[in-house]
Amino acid sequence: MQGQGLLKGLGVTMKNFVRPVHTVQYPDRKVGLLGAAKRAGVSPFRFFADNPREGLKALLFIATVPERVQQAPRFRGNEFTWYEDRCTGCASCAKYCPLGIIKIVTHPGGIDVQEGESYAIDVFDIDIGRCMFCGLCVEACPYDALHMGSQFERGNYVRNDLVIDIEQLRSNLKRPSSWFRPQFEERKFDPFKGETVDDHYKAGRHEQPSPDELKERWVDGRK
Amino acid sequence: MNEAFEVPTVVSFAFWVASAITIAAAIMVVTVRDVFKAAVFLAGSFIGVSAIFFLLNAEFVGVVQILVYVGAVSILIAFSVMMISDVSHGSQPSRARYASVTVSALVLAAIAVTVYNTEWTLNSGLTDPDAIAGLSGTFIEDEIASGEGRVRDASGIQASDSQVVQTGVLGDSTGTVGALLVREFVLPFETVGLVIVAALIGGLALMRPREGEPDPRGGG
Amino acid sequence: MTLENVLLVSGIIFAIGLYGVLSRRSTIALLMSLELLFNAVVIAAVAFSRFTPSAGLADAGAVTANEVRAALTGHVFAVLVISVAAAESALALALIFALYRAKETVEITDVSEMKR
Amino acid sequence: MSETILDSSLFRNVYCYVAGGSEGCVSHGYSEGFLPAGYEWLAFAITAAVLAILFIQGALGGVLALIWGERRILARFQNRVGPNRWGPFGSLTSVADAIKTMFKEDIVPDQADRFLFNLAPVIMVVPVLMVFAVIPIGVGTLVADLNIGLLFVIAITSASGLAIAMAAWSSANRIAIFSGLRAVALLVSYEIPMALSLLGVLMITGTLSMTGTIEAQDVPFIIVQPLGFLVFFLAALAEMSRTPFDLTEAESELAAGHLNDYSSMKFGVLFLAEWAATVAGAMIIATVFLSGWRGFSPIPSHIWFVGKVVAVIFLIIWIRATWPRLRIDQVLSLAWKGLFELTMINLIVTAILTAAMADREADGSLFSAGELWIMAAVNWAVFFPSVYLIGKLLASKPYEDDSSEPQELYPVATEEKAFEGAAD
Repeated sequence: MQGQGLLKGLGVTMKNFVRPVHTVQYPDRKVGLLGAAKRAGVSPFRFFADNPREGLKALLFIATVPERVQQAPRFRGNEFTWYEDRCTGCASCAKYCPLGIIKIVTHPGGIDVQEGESYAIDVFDIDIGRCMFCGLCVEACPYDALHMGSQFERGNYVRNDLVIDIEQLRSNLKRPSSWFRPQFEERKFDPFKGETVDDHYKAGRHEQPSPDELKERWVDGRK
Repeated sequence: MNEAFEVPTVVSFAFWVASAITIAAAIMVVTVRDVFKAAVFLAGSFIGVSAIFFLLNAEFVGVVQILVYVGAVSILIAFSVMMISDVSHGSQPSRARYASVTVSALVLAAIAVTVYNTEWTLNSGLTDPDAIAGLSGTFIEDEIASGEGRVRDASGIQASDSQVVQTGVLGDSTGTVGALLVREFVLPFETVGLVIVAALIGGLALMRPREGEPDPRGGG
Repeated sequence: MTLENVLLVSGIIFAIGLYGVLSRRSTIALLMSLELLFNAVVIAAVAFSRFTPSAGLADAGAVTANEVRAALTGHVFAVLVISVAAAESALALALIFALYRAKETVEITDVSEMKR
Repeated sequence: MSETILDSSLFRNVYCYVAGGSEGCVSHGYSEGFLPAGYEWLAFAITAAVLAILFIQGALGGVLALIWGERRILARFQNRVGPNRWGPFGSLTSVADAIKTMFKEDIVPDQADRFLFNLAPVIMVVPVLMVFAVIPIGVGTLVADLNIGLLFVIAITSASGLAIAMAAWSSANRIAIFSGLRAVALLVSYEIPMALSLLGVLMITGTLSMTGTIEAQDVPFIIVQPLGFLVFFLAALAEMSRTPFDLTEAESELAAGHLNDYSSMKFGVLFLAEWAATVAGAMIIATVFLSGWRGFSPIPSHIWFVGKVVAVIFLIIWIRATWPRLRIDQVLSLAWKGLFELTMINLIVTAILTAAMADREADGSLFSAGELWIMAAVNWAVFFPSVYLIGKLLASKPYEDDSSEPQELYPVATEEKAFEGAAD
């Protein structure tokens, strides 16, 4: 019969109409009184009595409760986690960055200045505005000093604010993503539960060599 | 004078407004240079005319006027203006402009003289109460089926079960026009149908792609 | 609003349409003027229907239903004229299109083969 | 103050409340009003203004609700949530949009014909709002119970084609002109099946008045006139340029069609007219085919009417969520080769049935429910074979020439036959 396909199509859309929605309403969603009470863990009447203003808003379906999506631990967020104590300033990340958005300026520091085996870092800028989150910089880091972050809210009105400078890298919460970092996965580390890795010893597979080891490896060993 | 045929002041006022709009739009139709604009003014003029019909107790004709003229004819004209790009930059009046003004002014004068010098037999001169009721009141008809039944003023009569009190033909003209079209005027009605079919076929035949010409439906 | 006034309005529209028919060059504009002429006639027909009684009503004697209905003959004429005008305009537009396809013009002064 | 206009109860109530005393009001219990005798014309004007404002506001409210509802429902069809931030369930989103539209800059293109460009939105919106005047939204709740209501609706809505053509032409934009050409071809074509499909209903009811149409529906006409409903529904979809006939403003081809160069409130008015047309169309379908405000007694008639209108609108949105847009030649061939024939079949069958059963010549009475059920049975028996037949006819391609290759719209080079199409 002609037109069967049309009716079948209507059936398909109707099936989708009655299905629950997939949308998760970040950062918060509107709830009614029941939803708000359930969220607060009390009965609707108690909720209304305790907080009439919120209760009224909930009755009008304009009260909101925060809502987040559960993310994977390997999510590559856009604020990088950087352990200064592990970083030697080798600038491997800058070299490997396909877009060239990492800028590192160092001067020779530490011991044995003439040979330059260790550097003090002056500038470490990452231009997140152009970053494509490929993670090559993290893969390139020989000492596990740089990790992908886990946050994604960096909307702002000025493009220059998207450049992460060294101060921000130092002061950021240390919530590394476990992308390309098997040691975090083994530990079942999950940045979205609010855990942090503040201790740089726990962050890497390889330790930053001590100055003596460096000297042994790069200065004495080459003689 | 008969009260039943008196025109209320509101209706009279509305008539003058509608005629002013119609005439102004009609003047724009024949003078404006842009043909598309002329088509739009033509539609405005048609709407004014249909308002005049409504005021003349001819609702059916008024609605048919809107349906056919505004809904079809002026839209078709606008369509052809859009299709024929040539006319978009305007249509100049021909050289015979002054002669045309003279001729149409003479015709208008002749019409006006005739209209005001004729002794018209008017509805308001009617005296028969049954006739007045039949035109603009309520009436009862004896034998509805045949149309030959006697018409009587319904105001003083108690209608029996088989009789229906009808509105005068000027008050509710639609049904009566329909009855007239399929009874007395069935031959002209059918002829108009034939004319329309003939026009349709003629139009299609004119627009058919000729041999060797590309198909206007697209393709090669 | 009397019969004379309505007829005068109808006459004015007729005169305007006549001016358009005589003076316009574009065939489409010509067609529009023709429609104005039709409209003027239709107004007159409806006005007669509204203001003048049919012959059977004016004379003495019993009023029959057909005599009453005959008062609306003007309306019927109006409907018939409108229908014919619609058919006419459709055909005329087809002719204009054919003309445009053959001559690349719709100006009536450019199509004067008939003279020769 | 003709009797026809005074007949409608809403108008009469307001009019008599203001004027009182005059004939036609005393018999309805209004002995005196605000105004002294002799000021009937003022009362008339006041009544007209009050009702116009009321109904226009109602229509606008309905349109805003429809826009919000359509966005919500359409979102559900696509497993989304839809607008939900402003007000409860996002119900104030339309209001926010309207306010935003009002404060936009009003741009007129340089080459545009300013007169027509500014006039087009007005021409577009006025007929649609006039339609609301004749629709009974409850027992006795309508502005004017015209004795030619249905014909009035068909006639007055046909003006929208002119408005679209004006908007398209005056924009001096080729995309808009394409849209205008399509709109005119489409609207003129679909008016014919639309009017003819109502003819079957008219034969049964014997009246053009909306109230009379509702009173005749002891059985809803969607059951009695399935073919008429199908054709009218599709034609109405085309007339209000909804999916699948929305190629007037097919956004993937024509951007926004005739709306392209409009901005600010002119765009708002055009947009509003289109959506108001949807509301009006749904109301007419509910009135003519779903028996309008009729229903069971405990629920008031207005609720019944609104419920039916919402059902029709839901169906329209459902179709929008499902069916793809047709091409212009498919649309036109559907009108002329499909719907026209269907209405003819419907007309003939209904005429025969009406002639066979009619005994109302004498007293003008309506068909009883039993007679309507018989008609419904016959009509449904005709419905399936005729739809099947016409569908078969539409699907077949009698004009295709087997001897030659199928014509390609654009000669393009493919890997198999490089530039073959370009040669001929």
